[in-house]
Amino acid sequence: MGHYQPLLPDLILAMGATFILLLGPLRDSQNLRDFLRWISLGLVAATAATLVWVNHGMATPYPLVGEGWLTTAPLHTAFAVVFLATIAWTILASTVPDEDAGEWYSMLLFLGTGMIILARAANLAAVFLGLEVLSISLYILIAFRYSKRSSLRGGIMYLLLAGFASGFLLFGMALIYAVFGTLQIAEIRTLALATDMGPMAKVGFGLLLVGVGFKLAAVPFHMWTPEVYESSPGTVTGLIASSSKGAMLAAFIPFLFLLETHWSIIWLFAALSMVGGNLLGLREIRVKRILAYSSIAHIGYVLTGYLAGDTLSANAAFLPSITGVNAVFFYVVAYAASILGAFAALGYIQGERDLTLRDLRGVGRRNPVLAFCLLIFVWSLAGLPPAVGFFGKIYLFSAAINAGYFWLPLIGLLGSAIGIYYYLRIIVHLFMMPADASDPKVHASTLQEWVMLGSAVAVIALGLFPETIFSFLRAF
Amino acid sequence: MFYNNGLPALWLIPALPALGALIIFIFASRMPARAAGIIACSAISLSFLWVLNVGTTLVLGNHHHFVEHHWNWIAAGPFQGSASFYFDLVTFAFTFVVAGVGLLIHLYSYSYMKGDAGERRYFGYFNLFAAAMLVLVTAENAFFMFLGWEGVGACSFFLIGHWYQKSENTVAATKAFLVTRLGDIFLLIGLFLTATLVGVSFSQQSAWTQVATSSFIPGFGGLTGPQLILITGICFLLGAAGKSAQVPLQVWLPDAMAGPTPVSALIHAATMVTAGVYLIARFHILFALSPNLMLAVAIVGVLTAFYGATSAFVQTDIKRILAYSTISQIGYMFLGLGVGAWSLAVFHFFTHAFYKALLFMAAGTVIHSLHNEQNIYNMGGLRTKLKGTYLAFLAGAASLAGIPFITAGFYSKDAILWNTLSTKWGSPVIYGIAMLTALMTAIYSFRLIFVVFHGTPRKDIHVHLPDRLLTWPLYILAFFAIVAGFLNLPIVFGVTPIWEHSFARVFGEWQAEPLIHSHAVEWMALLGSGVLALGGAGIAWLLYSPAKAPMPEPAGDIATVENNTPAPYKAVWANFLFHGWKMDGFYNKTFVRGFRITSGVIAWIDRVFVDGIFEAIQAIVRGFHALVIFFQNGRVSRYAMVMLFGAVAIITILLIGSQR
Amino acid sequence: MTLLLSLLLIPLLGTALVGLSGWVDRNFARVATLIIMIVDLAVAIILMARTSGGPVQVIHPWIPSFGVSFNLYVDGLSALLILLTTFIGVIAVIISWNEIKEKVTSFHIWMLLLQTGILIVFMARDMMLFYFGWELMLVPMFFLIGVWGHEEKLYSAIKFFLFTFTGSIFMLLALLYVYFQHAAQTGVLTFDLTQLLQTELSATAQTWVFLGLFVGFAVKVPIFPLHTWLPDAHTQAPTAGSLILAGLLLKTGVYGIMRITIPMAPAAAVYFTPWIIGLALIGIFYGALAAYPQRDFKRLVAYSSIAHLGFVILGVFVGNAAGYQGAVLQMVNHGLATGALFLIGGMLQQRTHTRLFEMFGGLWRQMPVLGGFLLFFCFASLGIPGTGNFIGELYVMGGAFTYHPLVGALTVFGILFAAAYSLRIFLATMHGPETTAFKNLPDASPRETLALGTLVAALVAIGFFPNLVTGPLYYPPDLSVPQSGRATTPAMVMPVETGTPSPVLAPTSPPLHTYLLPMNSNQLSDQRFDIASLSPDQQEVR
Amino acid sequence: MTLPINEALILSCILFSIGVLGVVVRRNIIYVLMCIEIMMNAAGLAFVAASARHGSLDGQAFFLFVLPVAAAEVAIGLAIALLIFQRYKTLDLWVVARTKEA
Repeated sequence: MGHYQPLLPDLILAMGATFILLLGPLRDSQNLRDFLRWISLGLVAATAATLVWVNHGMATPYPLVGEGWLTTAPLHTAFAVVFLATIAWTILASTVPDEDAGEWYSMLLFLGTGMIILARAANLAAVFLGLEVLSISLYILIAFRYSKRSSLRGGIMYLLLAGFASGFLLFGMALIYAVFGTLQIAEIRTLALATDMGPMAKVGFGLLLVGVGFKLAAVPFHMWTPEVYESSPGTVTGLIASSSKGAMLAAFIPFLFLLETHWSIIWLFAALSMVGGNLLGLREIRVKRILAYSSIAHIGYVLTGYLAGDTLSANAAFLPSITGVNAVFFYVVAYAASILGAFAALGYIQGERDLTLRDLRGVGRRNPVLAFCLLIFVWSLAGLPPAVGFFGKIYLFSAAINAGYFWLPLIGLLGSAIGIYYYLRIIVHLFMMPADASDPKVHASTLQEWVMLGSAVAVIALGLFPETIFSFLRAF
Repeated sequence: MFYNNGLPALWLIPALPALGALIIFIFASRMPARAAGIIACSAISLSFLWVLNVGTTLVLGNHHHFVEHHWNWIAAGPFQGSASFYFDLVTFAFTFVVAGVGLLIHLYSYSYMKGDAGERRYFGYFNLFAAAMLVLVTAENAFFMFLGWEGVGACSFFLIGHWYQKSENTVAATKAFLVTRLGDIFLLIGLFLTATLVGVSFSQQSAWTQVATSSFIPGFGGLTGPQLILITGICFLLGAAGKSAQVPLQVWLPDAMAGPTPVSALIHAATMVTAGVYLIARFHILFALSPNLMLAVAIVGVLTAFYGATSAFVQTDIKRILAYSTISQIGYMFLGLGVGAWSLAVFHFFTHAFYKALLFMAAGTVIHSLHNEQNIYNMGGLRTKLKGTYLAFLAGAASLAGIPFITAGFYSKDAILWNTLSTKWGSPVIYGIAMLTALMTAIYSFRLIFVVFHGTPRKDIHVHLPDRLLTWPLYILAFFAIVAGFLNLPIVFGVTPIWEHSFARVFGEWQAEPLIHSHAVEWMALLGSGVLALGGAGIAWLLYSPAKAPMPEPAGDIATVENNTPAPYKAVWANFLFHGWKMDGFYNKTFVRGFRITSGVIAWIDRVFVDGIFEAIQAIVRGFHALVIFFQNGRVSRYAMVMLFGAVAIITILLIGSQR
Repeated sequence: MTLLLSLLLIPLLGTALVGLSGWVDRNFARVATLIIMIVDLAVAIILMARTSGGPVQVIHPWIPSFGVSFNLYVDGLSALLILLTTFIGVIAVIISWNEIKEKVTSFHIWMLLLQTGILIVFMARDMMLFYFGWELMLVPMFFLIGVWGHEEKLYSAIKFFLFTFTGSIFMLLALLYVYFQHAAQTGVLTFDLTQLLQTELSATAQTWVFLGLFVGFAVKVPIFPLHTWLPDAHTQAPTAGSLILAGLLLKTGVYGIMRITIPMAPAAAVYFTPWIIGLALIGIFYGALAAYPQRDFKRLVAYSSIAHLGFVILGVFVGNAAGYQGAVLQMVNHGLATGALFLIGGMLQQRTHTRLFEMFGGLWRQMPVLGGFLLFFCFASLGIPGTGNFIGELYVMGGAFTYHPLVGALTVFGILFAAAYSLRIFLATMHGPETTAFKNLPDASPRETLALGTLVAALVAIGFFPNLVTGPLYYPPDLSVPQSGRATTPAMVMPVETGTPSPVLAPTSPPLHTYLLPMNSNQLSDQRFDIASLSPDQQEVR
Repeated sequence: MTLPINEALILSCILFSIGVLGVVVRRNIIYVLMCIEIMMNAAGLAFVAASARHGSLDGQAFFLFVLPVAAAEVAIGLAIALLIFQRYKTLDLWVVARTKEA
């Protein structure tokens, strides 16, 4: 058993999820729902605690545990904790009908399981497994409100395209395996750096990148985002945008040796995403799609940071704090804090139809707390001080400049200047346009409002004291 | 505070009227309208008393000048101008006129402006003007002088536009301000040159002599000292021309008559317009160092004198006649400056201030009595109805015409004429033109007398008699217009010219000395100009005596002729003169219209092109947006196809791309 | 030093107070904001006095891993601009009293946040903090224009935001580049400007760094041709917004150029000087010419800002003491005079609901006091002596003249055009036949009179005692003013010896970088108030 | 008998390409799901072949993961497809994309 101790968190979460799934059909009552909610929260907390406990003091680089499945590297653990936090936040902030509570919370927990596996994967198979657990939970969550057509449409689109991308990923893995004969990423890394890569390996990694690019929604694999984001429940959209991508980003860290050979692909991903995402969002009027496009751009910023890499950057020696991955970690936290809140807030506003900018009018008047929170989140997404997104962007671009990339930050910043436009439009509609005759329908419980307010405050607080996030990282 | 080392403080001179203005402005809405006039008059009279105090101390103490330093006002690199005052004889002459004549006009205004809606405003600005003018003439350096220089310009603007609801007044005020400001620009350039070359303090000006001998001065692109002196002088000349309404910047003064008549008397006749004379007199060393410069000043002077006289000849508006005559008389002063007769130019300013202020105020009384009638052809026969005014006006006109031996104008003008003939900078040609102008001056002066005061009334209007405040200042000025000349009797009379003698202290060796020492020639010149003046009066009698028809014949009903009437006369030359040699129209067509068109074009460019650049960028970005959004059509297989292309592109790049 | 912190924290924490009081009663929000602003002004005055003994600095670690510290540094120049900021803050609150009728509380909260951002910009010595404040200014201003603005408010607000933000991108990149260069050279991670200035940059690097920083600041100034956001933003903003835009936000750009751009890349600054002087001259004439035919009161004033800021930039770049002092003077004066014109424009709009000149005319009869103020500020705007604007323009023109006589001469012509548009403002509203459209317009209220009267007093005070403004520039350690800027004896003419060039005048200025770099020595401060009297005695009798 | 590894890889490539092209050209949900299955199984084949080449069991073990995952995916896919058919009365993805909200 001791040998499998590091797998404990994953086991707790998966088994808890199954347990809740079984509890679900017991009774349709609010009490049960609340009970499940707190149970789930407890499970997430327990998982996080276990995670920290089992990894404590095992901070050697990429130690392989559980037959070389997972890594206990602090950065990855920290990522996993962050993702668990997003799950917990979603559990708190989400609205679900009483009768579906069991499925909902259990799927969220499965999602969390997939994330923490993916985030800590040290093995191609673990990457695949984590990714699929994550994806399959997401299919269900996206199509959760299956009485709505659009929900189904989004679910099937995500399912088909994700399956398509998984196919690429899987085939790429197969090719990599065929070349190197191992599934351990660390071994692959050693082998790949030792010799010149043949075309097959290159193609294999290329196909792997297709799968990664899809999950991250980097241009040109971004096409699914608007529809899927639009049709998912608000909180799920937040998770897709934040921690589902974040898990893939974390999983990609061991692959950063690819920068040697594949940097141009990542460069292109980054540049195209930053430009494309911001361009796409320019004249969109459906709010969730605006944020969907913006998330494409944000992945571009993150990839800019990734280009700086971990140890490969020229000046990294004197700048240990802002290696690319640290900046990425910061950004994932910052972005998650902002986008979760933003999508959740939009979820509360959403009526029957697609939520357009017009629907936002008057919200600032009727529900100032929610509008204020949304303002803060959008502010942060736009990368303006004092919200945390400001330093997130600064760190990423600093890392890139530090690594010798100049054009990419310039492109990114120019792109963000375009992007400012649609963020401003959201703010304009929230606060500066006269309300339509019909009242905007905002349904948020008191708990949810407090959760929102709390995250808004957190976004500002982190923006004022960005060092906190690094301190958190150092704590692992 | 009021006395330093037993000498009277200079700062009080401008400070008193400034204080008056301040009080009036701050409490304007809370004081009765009449109180403003009382405050203003008290302030200026105190100032005048103080000028007398300082002046007598200066003269009796036989001082060259007083300097009073207060604080460093402008201090930037080579540009140093302290808030300091300077008082010498020239200052005394000017302050005496500004405060003294100013006081009389203030008193006159007290009655003249009674019941005007803007009475408080009027007196506030009037006092402010006096303060600014006193700063101008008491400043120790050119930068501080510039404070007053611009201040009087601003006040002139305010007061010309006093009746602001009439658009013409507004236009006239703007014109006056902008044209003088054009001159001021050159003045500023001159000041910068002065500041960098020798420093702006008046006591430093003798350093120009060293500039004149330098062949190389760093920082000016190889210009030599004499060239720089010429440039500086031209700049000053243009600045002076703007302020003093000299050719080619004279066009604003006739229109400036739109203001209330006391304003015309004080600002546009006696004081502000002579600031140019003061400027050049102050910088006389600079000018004297360059013969070309002197010639330029003299030519500007004589041309303007001639211009003013010819234009005054055909005007129908009493104030415009006087305005052109002012232009002409200041031309004489410039002529005096141009021939090196600095003290005589100042002397002519001195006498001119009295008789021209007198003429304006008398004209004002006439206008006032006739209910704002300004067309001389609607007057006539006022000799009996306004007897006192007539006598005063007669004294002023005689002085303006230079009626020999008894008028101040004769002595001051003749001295300039004599210097034009006799000094090293003079020339017979200029002398000839100046003499011709003197003849015309006499003609138009007496034309006024005959048309306005003699004959029978042309229009039957009720004359309401002026009160004492409107007449007594006239008598005082009339007295000075006659006797002020005795301050400088010609040397051929066998007496010492007191004025010239005293001012020699200021102008020293730079004062031009007559090269002709023959008393006979001087007597001839003296008598000649006297004869011209009397002859002019005679000609005027021939042409304009009540028995004769007005000449030249006006085109239509002369009563309707106004300033902007295109062609009141049948004769082309008369119209040409009537419109001030059509220079107004020329400037309007070129500069004013040019400015309007340019600014319109720039605003258009800004709206269309400069903004357009950014609109275009926006359009391009939107175009790209349209391009990429085109693919977002929700069709899964299309999305998959894009992904496939992406995958193919990645593999292609990897297989053929170069490594880092 | 608590002084600096309290200066920042008073408006920042004041937002909470205002929020609370606004919740009770909207008028309380006004009163609370006014009190906060006045207290801040008082702190700024104390700070000003404290600065005369030397710069005041406070450093707290903020983000040590990134080399960012909470580094506030106030010397004479900063203190001056801080004083201007707090002063204009008070005026802005007073003037919004009647104008802002809805969302009163949030309006004042934004005002306080804006003030905080501006103060950070003027105080920050740490470049990341500076950038933080720089971006922080944007959002409140965006809200002020967007919520409380006039008919085209959204377009203008977004345009303002996009322009400034885009400009700041280049600034950020340049700053980061210098930061990493510095780190690479010294191994020290810091955003402290003092240390960053020690970075050795190659000529090429300097060029790019200069351009990046310059573009960032030039948008804000604004320098032709990056000015197109300005007329829209100024025109559409509420009165207080216009006042702060003109009075303060534009100044942050100039401040950045003075404080960061030129010292960071001195060689490049020298290289680009002729071009920038050209742009400044274009700005002067272009702004003035474009202003003249405008039909909209505030739009005209907005264009005039371009011209005035052209003077400022010219003064900064001519590279001598006169120009530098003139630039600072002009910054302050423009803030006061143009701000006041915007105030009056706003008051007219509040009374008549229009800003178009053709709707006005002859209003002086109905509002003599307001008309009198307008007259004063128009004349201040055209640079009449006796107001601070004259001194500023004179210094700048003198500086330009020293730089090159022809440039100086050309600059002088700018004031002619200034006269044209300034007079138009006054004449078109107050003069001429009285319009029948408006009856019984109220004259300036006591509150308005107080606000405008204060501005008049300030302008006149500067007009006669420019030392009030230029004096702080000489405070030790005299970071900013070139040596030739001290009050030295006026140009003297030496005896001429044959064969040698005349020593007459020689208006030489040191190369730009020698004096714009911070100097640590106090060697210059002894002769600070050495009075250039022309004679040793107060009165000289000969 | 030895497995001809290169040929097996080539075969898997061909299978993969068929799957990819199928996803790109088909509009019916069921067919698309099938094509995705083909892609995954092509990868599985490649894993098995590579496993044989390297003589390690990793690849084959991996394939054991792929199978249930693919099955789960298809299961959910079919469930959603069923619902879609209920609601849209079609399985044509383009029609689904075109249909307006309800």
